[in-house]
Amino acid sequence: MQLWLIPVFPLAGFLLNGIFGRRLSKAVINTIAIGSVLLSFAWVLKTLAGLGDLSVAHTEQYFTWIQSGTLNVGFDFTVDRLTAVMLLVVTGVGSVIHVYSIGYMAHEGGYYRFFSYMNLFMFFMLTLVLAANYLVMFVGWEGVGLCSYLLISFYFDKKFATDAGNKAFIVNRIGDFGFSLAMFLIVVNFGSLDFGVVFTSVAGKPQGALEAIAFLLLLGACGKSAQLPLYVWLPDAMAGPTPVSALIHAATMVTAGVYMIARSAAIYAHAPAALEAVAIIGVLTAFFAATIGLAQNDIKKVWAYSTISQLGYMFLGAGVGAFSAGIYHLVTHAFFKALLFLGSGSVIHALSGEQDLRNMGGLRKKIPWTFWTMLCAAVAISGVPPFAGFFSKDAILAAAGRHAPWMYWLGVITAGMTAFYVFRAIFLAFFGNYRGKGHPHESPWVMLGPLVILAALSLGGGYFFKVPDFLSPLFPLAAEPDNLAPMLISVAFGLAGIGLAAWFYILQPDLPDRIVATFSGLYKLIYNKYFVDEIYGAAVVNPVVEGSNAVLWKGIDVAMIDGTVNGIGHRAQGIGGVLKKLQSGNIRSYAAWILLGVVVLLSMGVMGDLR
Amino acid sequence: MNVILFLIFAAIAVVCGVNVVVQTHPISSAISLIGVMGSLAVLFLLLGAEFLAAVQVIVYAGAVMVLFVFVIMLLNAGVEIRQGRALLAQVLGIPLLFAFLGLMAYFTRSMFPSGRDVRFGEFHYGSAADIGRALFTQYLLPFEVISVLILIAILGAVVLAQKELD
Amino acid sequence: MNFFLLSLIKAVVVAFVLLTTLAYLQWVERKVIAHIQVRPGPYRVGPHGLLQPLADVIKLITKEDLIPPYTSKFLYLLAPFIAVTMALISISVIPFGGPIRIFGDNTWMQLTDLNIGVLFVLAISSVGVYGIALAGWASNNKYSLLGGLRSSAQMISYELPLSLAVAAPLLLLNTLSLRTIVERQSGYYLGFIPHWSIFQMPMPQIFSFVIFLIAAFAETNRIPFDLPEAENELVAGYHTEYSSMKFAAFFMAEYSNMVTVCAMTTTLFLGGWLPLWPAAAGSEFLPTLIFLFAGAIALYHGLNPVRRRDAYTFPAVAVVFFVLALIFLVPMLRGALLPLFWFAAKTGGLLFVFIWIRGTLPRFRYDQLMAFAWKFMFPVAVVNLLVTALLVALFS
Amino acid sequence: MTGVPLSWYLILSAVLFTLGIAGFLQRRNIITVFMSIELMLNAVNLTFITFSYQLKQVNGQIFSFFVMVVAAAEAAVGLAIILTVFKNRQTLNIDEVSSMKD
Repeated sequence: MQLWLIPVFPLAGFLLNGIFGRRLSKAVINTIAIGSVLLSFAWVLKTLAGLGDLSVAHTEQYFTWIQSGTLNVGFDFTVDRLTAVMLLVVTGVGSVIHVYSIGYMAHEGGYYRFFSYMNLFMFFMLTLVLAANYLVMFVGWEGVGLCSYLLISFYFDKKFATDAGNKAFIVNRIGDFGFSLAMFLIVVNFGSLDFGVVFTSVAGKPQGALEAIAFLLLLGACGKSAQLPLYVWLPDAMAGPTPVSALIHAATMVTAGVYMIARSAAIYAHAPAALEAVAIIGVLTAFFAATIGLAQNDIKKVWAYSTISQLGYMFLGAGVGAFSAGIYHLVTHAFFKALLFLGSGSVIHALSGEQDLRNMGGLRKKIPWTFWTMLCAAVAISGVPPFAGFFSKDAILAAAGRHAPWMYWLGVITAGMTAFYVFRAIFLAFFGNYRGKGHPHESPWVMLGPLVILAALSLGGGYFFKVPDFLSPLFPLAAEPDNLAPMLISVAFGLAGIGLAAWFYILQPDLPDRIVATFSGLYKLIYNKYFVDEIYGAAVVNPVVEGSNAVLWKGIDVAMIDGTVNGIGHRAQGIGGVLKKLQSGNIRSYAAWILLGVVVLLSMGVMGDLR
Repeated sequence: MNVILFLIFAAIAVVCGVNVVVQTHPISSAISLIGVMGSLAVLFLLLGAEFLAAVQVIVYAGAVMVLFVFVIMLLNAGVEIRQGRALLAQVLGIPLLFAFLGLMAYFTRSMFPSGRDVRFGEFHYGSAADIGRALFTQYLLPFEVISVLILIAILGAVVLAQKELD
Repeated sequence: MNFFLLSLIKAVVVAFVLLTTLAYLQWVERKVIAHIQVRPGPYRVGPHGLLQPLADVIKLITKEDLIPPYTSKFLYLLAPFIAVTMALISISVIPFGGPIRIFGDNTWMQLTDLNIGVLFVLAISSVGVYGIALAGWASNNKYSLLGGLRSSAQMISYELPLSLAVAAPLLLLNTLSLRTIVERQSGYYLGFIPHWSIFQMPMPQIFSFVIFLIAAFAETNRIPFDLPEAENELVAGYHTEYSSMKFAAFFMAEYSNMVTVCAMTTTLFLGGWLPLWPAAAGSEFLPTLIFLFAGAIALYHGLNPVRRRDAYTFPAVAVVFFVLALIFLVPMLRGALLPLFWFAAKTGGLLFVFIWIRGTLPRFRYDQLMAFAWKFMFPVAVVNLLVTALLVALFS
Repeated sequence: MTGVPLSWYLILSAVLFTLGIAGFLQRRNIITVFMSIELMLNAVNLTFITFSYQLKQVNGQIFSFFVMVVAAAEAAVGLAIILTVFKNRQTLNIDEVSSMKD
């Protein structure tokens, strides 16, 4: 079915725009960039239509990549139902965001660069999703990391942007380190990296090895999907352009960790401790990030922490064994979080770059399309039935409730906080009086169109796309007890959060300040994100830097290695200083020396009877 | 006849060779060197290497030395200035040279005391056909290698000359 | 001692004929160019200026012999010597005709035949560069130096296509001896197309012929490649500072080179002394016919004189032609003279082409000249050689 | 006809070679030095051809042929180098071209 065409279209777009983009007009760049992604999307649809119900994975082998001993790694692509869901999300949401970018990036420099990076990202993301073995997946994994770095640092003339890019890259390295170690262990234990081989032979392998593999994969997933303790890069990644945040840091790349854990479900099924860890990390991250989100004033930072929190939900879903619920939330989250980002991008665009919530307000009338679409996303994420977030979140919480009550309750509280901070942001931005200086203007239709599409998906996506049912061949559905209480509780919490937000920010606008004044210590703690960055700086970064300085550099490098090398050099210099008298630089004296040597040799021949 | 011809052309060769060394103007040295090459070509003929004699004149006298003369003209090289610091070459040079010559002569005399006498016409394996046959059968690989060498030399000369033009 | 005596006789005859030819070649050139330019040319000294060469020689001998100061005298004198010697020497291996009998000895109409005759000619011509180069250097004159530099670069460059063009017919003929080269071109295809190199199967050497001829123009410093002596740029080029007989030596060298090159072309490509069509088809009567025709024309002009003295001179010329025609009818002499006639006819025709082109074409610019040699002639010659080699390997 | 002893050729070759060395040692002009090298190569060629005669084999002539080819290549490159040296330093004196010593 020519699966390879799916990622190759964006790759071609990347090459064309990357090589010739400087000389092309914007219209041509748009055509190439969006055209390639749309072609890819169309090809995904055609492929999926042609593959039937996909109850059996469809694999295509292109060439042998690595042949070493018994290890044989091919460049293979595979499609099953999980892949199909991811392909649709990536290319579908990706197409919409690409279209949106035309409007958003219209006045930015490096236009062709942006679109070529975006296309490159699409290529790697699709490679990641389509991979039929861990190594090809790793290619995509690293590739999306690279593109993430490139796009976070897109405004490379600003130091905070390049710093954020570096931070994302370095933190991701820790996760990738886990992933590569996991791959090594898989090779050692299974003798293959192919998903098919690994997942069918997982039973009967030593428990310890499987746990180790699962934990290392979890480390990789934590890095990519910004979970505790490796979440710190994602808030900073908002330094990139907003469409990047929407596409990479909300909808697709950060969910790669969830996808990978779901893909490796067979391993996790035999590694209960690691699976438990996934659930714990997920729920703690969800709660933790939500608390930080309560106090952020930068609109994109709010969504960033929200993303981390929602990713925590997905991990929770996967960790309690409801992989399909996690993927379900992944899909709906892609819709409404992309919409929130794009909407806030539209707001930022309207305010000519203003991102601080405190300088917004009353925008409801001025940019109505943006407001209404973002409101759709807000109700979706808050879990208000019957919108998208409700279904997926409810599925996760239900599974969590069956697994461990404390996780359920923490999840429910988080849901309440989610609703609160989302609506806090909405109310701050769109209600009350305008507190800014500029003159807001509605965004062009090329930006609003995607918002409308995503709004529709946020509202109806959960109802119409029953992902768990679709994935049931892969991840069997748990028998659901007929119990409405958990669902009602979580909805109630969500509505309570909305109500609280309305009370705080519409009815009693001075109330928040008084609360802050009362709990100033707690507020400062949350406002400063629990000082995690500072703790990391003091506990990890500084010791490494200092240690490298003191021991590795001054001790080993300078004293030992340089000392040895320079010592030899000095000796040689001393000897050479004597010998260089021979090297007069005068070629005729060299010739005389040679002649002398010849004569000596000949005389030796005469004496030694050369004949 | 053989002896006379040999002596004449050997004398020309040696005289011209000495001239190469003692003349101070490079162009006189070059002309003398052409003389050496010409007389060596005749000696080659006497030794039966008729093809090489022709090649000697065509390649050496006709091409290589023309290049030399050309460069001398181009650079307008004048009489050389006798100033240098190669003390070793000045002091050691002459005695070493005589020692070298003496040793070589000694070797030749002692190693070939009864070498065959050279008579013109006795050896006739030096025709173009013989050389060609040897070159394209037994020495095919060296021949190809040396053609690559020539190609490299052409490229090198072009590159160097090009740099000079810029 | 017959060998030495014979060689001496042949050498004297060849030298005499060659020198006379050189002298009259100049007259012919002046006449031809004059007629191309629609003017009479030399006319005063002797009938139609026939004695002009003699007058020129006397003038050159009696002129003051200048040696410019601040020059290297040895090299200054050596240069014309080299030029003229090297130019004259190569004629010694050119075969003018087939075997003849003189005084009871069988010999060839050729001074000497070398196994490596072709290489010999190439070698000698390559040494000939020194004459011009040294003349340019030793004159201590910037125009001369430029001329010398130009000529050495030009001659080295054009020697390559020249040699490659020579190599191609050698592949067909399979020998380096000039006499054998001519012999292997005897015979006819279909009874009338001669086996000359330019027609010979499997690869007619027409391209080689053209390349050789063009390169020969450059090697002899003739228009359109006479950059070394371009008057309007370099006064007279390398021989600006030469006068009297030394100047004449350069002149002789140039014309002698022309003759040599034309003789070589004839030998290599046009079948040397071999007739254009078989003797059976009457080629042996061609000279007689030509001389009769020429005599008839001369007689006609003598009977209808334009000027008074034409009434005496033209009939006299006509008589000479008639005698020549009769000589070619004597069977004993005809065997020796026919090859000479054909050789002279072909060489003379080529010489006429040289003169004709001088009268017609302008001069190249120097960079064009070099680019032409390296970017056009050389590749074409290589391709021609390769194709010839391939065809020879396939078909013989 | 009496022949020439083979050793005469060899000694002539040795003499020419020695003259080449002498030129190399005594002369300062790069071009002359280069010509001295050519002289040495010629002397070696003579030796090769003499041995070719002695051994009744064509091999020596082949070697000599290769030497000539190499000499031609060497002359082309060497003279190009000399041109460049002159261009950069305005001197042909070999003693002044000694910046490699430091």
